[in-house]
Amino acid sequence: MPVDYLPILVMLIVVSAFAAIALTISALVGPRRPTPAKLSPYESGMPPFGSARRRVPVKYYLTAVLFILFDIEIIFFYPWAVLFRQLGWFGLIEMALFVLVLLVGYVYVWRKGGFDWD
Amino acid sequence: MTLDPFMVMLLDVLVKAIVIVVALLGAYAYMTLAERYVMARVQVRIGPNRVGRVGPIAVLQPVADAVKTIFKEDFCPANADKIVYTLAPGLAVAIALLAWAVIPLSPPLTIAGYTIHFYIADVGIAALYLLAVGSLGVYAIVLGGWSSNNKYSLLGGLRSAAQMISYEVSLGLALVGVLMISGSLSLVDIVEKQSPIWNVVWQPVGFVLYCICAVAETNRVPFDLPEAETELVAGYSTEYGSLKFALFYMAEYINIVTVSAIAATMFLGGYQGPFGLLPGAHWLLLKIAVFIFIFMWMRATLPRFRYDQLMRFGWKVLLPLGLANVFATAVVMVLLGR
Amino acid sequence: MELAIFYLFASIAIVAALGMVVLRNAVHSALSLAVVFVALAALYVLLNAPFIAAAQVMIYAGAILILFVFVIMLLSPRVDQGAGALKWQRPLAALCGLVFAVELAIVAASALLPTERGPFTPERLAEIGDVQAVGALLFTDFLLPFEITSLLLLVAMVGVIVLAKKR
Amino acid sequence: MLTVNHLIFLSAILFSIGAVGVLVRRNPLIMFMSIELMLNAVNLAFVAFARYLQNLDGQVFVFLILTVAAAEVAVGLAIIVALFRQRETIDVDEASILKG
Repeated sequence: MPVDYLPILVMLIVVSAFAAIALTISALVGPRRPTPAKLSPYESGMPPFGSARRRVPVKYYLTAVLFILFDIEIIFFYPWAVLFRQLGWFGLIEMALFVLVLLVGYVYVWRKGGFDWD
Repeated sequence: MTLDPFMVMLLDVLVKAIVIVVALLGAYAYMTLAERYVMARVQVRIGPNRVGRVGPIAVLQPVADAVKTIFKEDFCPANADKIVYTLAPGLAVAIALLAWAVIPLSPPLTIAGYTIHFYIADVGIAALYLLAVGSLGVYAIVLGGWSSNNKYSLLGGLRSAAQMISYEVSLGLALVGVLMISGSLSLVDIVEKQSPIWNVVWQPVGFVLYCICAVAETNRVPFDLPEAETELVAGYSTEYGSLKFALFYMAEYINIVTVSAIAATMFLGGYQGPFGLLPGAHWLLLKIAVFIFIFMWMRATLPRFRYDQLMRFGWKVLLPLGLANVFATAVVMVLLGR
Repeated sequence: MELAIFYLFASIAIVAALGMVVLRNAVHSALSLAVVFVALAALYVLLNAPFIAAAQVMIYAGAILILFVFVIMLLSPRVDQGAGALKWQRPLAALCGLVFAVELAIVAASALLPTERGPFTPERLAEIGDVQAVGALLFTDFLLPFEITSLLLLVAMVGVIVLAKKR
Repeated sequence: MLTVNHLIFLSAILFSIGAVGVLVRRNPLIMFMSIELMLNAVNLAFVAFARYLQNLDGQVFVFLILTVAAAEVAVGLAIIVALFRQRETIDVDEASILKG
C-alpha cells in the first residue's frame, strides 16, 4: 500500500533538511579569507599543471558495464528468492538456465581479461 | 479531544526520524573518539589527551572537534563546480541516513493502547530498498571527486566508485540466501523468523561474504584504496574542509553503523537474543558495537590491498562464491523439501 | 493527498527533465536525469508498484546513470562544450516537441479506460505482496522473455568487451 | 482523485521533452540520456495502465524494458567510446558516415 511508504518520504524530508542545515551553517559561520594559494588545487606543494578534468582510463567504464549487467541479474534474483519455496525444482532449473547463459559471458569476459586491472 | 490517526502517524514517524538522525549523529561523534582510543591502544600510544584523558571530561573531545570543524573556513577551490561541490557532501550524508528508514530496532511496545513500532517503515521491499539506496551512495563520492578540480580527488572518487560497484554485486548476492530462507523482503519478517535460530547458522558463507563486501562498500581498511594516503592524499575528499569534510566523514561512519546493523538484522537475528532471550534493542546495539569494534581493530592491524588485487578478488572470487552459495542453498532447500 | 503527492513528484520530474535537456554541462544533465528517475520511482510507489520503483532506482539511477557519468568523465573535457545545435534546428525541434505533446495528449484524453477489472486490486496486491505477485508472473507466464533477457545480457557483455578492449 | 489521465499526460510531457532533447542537442551522451528519458516515460505509462487495468502484465513489461535499456546503454556507450577513440570527437554530425 502506498501509505506504508509515506514514512520513507518523511525520513527523506528529515535527512534532506539535516544536510541542508549542516551545509548552511558551514557556509555562514566560518571565516572567509580566500587567497589564490589556498584555492589552488592541492598537488603536494607543486604548482598544479593542466586541468584536473582529464580523460580517465577506459577500465572504469568496463567495470561499470559489468556492474550493470550483474546488477540486473541481482534484481531478478530477489523476487525469485522470496518465491523460491513455491517454485521448487522448477524455480531452481529456470534460474540455473538463466545464470548458465550469463556464466558463458562471465567466462568470456574473464578469458578476455576484463576482470584484470593492469 | 480526538486526534486524527493519520496526523498521529505522521507525527510519530517524524519524531522517530529526528531521533534516529540525532542518535546517529551522536554515534558518529563518539565513534571517532572510540576509534582514536582503540587505535592508540593497539599501537601502544596514549591517544587523544588534550581535552582530558580519563573521566567525564574526555567525553567532551567530540564536542571540541565539532566546534573546531564548524568554525573552519568553508572554501571552494578555484575552478571547482560550485553547485556539485556543495551538494556532494550533503548527498553523501543524506543517503547514508536514509537506509535507517527500514531497519527494525526493537519489537513493538504497547503503552496505554498505543502500539509503538521501533522502525520508521515496514515495507514489502525493504531489502531491495537498502540495495537501491546503497547504490546511490556512489554518486556523492564520484561527484565530490569530480567537482573539486583536483587530480587526486578525481582519481580517488573514480577508484572508490569502481570499487563500490564491484562489491555491490557480491553484496546483493550474499543476501539472496537469507531471503530464500525467510521468503520475504521485509526486514521485520526476516528478524521475526530468526526467533530460535539465527540465519547465520544456515548461511555461514553468505555471512562471511556479506561482511567482506560490507567492509569494501564502506571503503575501510583493508579496502581503503580510495584514500590511500601514500598515493592519493585523501582521495575524493582532498579539497574539502570545514563541515563539508565533516559530512563526508560522517557519511563514512554512519555507513559503518548501517552495514553492521544490516549484518546483525539479516544474519544475527537483529533484536532477537540468543535462544530467544529477552528480545530488544539492547541486543541489536550490542551486535552493532561488536561489528564496529572489529572495523576499528582491522584498521589498526591490517595492511591495504593493491588495487588490481582488490578488483580481481571482487570479480573472480567473491562473485562466483556468491552464485555458488545461492545455488547450494537452493539445492539443499529443494532436497529437504522446505 | 494522493493527488498532492502526484503533483509534487510530477512537477519535480518535469523540471528535472527540462533541466537535463537545457543544461550545458553533461554532468549536470546526468544529475538532473537522476532526479527524474527518483521522482518516477516515487510515482511508481504511489501506483502500487514498489518493486518496480526499487528496480528503477537500482538499475536506472544506481547503475545506468553511473555508467553515463563515467563515460562523461572518460570523454571530458571535450564533451563539456559540445557543439551547439544548428540555427534552424532549435525552433523546429521545439515545434516538433509541441506537436508531439499535443498529439499524445489528445490520444490519451480520447481513450476511454475501463476501470475495476481484473484480479489485482490494490487490496489483493497488499495481501500477496507486490514483489511476490510480479515475481510469480515473471517466473511462470513470462518465463520465455525472462530467459531471453539472459541472452540479451550475454550479447551485451560480449559486445562491450569487443568494442572497448580493442586497442 | 488520481486518474490514469494524469499519468498519461505526465508520460506524454516527459516523452516530448525527451524527443526535443534528442533533436536539439548535438552531444551524443545527452541525446542518449534523452532516449532513456523517453523509455522512462513509456515505463510510466505501462505502470499506470497496470494499475488502472488491475493487471500486472504492465509491471512485468517494465521489468523487461529495464533489462533491455541496460543492455542498450552498455552497447550504445561502448560504441560512443569506440567512436571517440577513433575520431577524437563525439559530435554526431561528424559520425554520420559509417566507415571506420
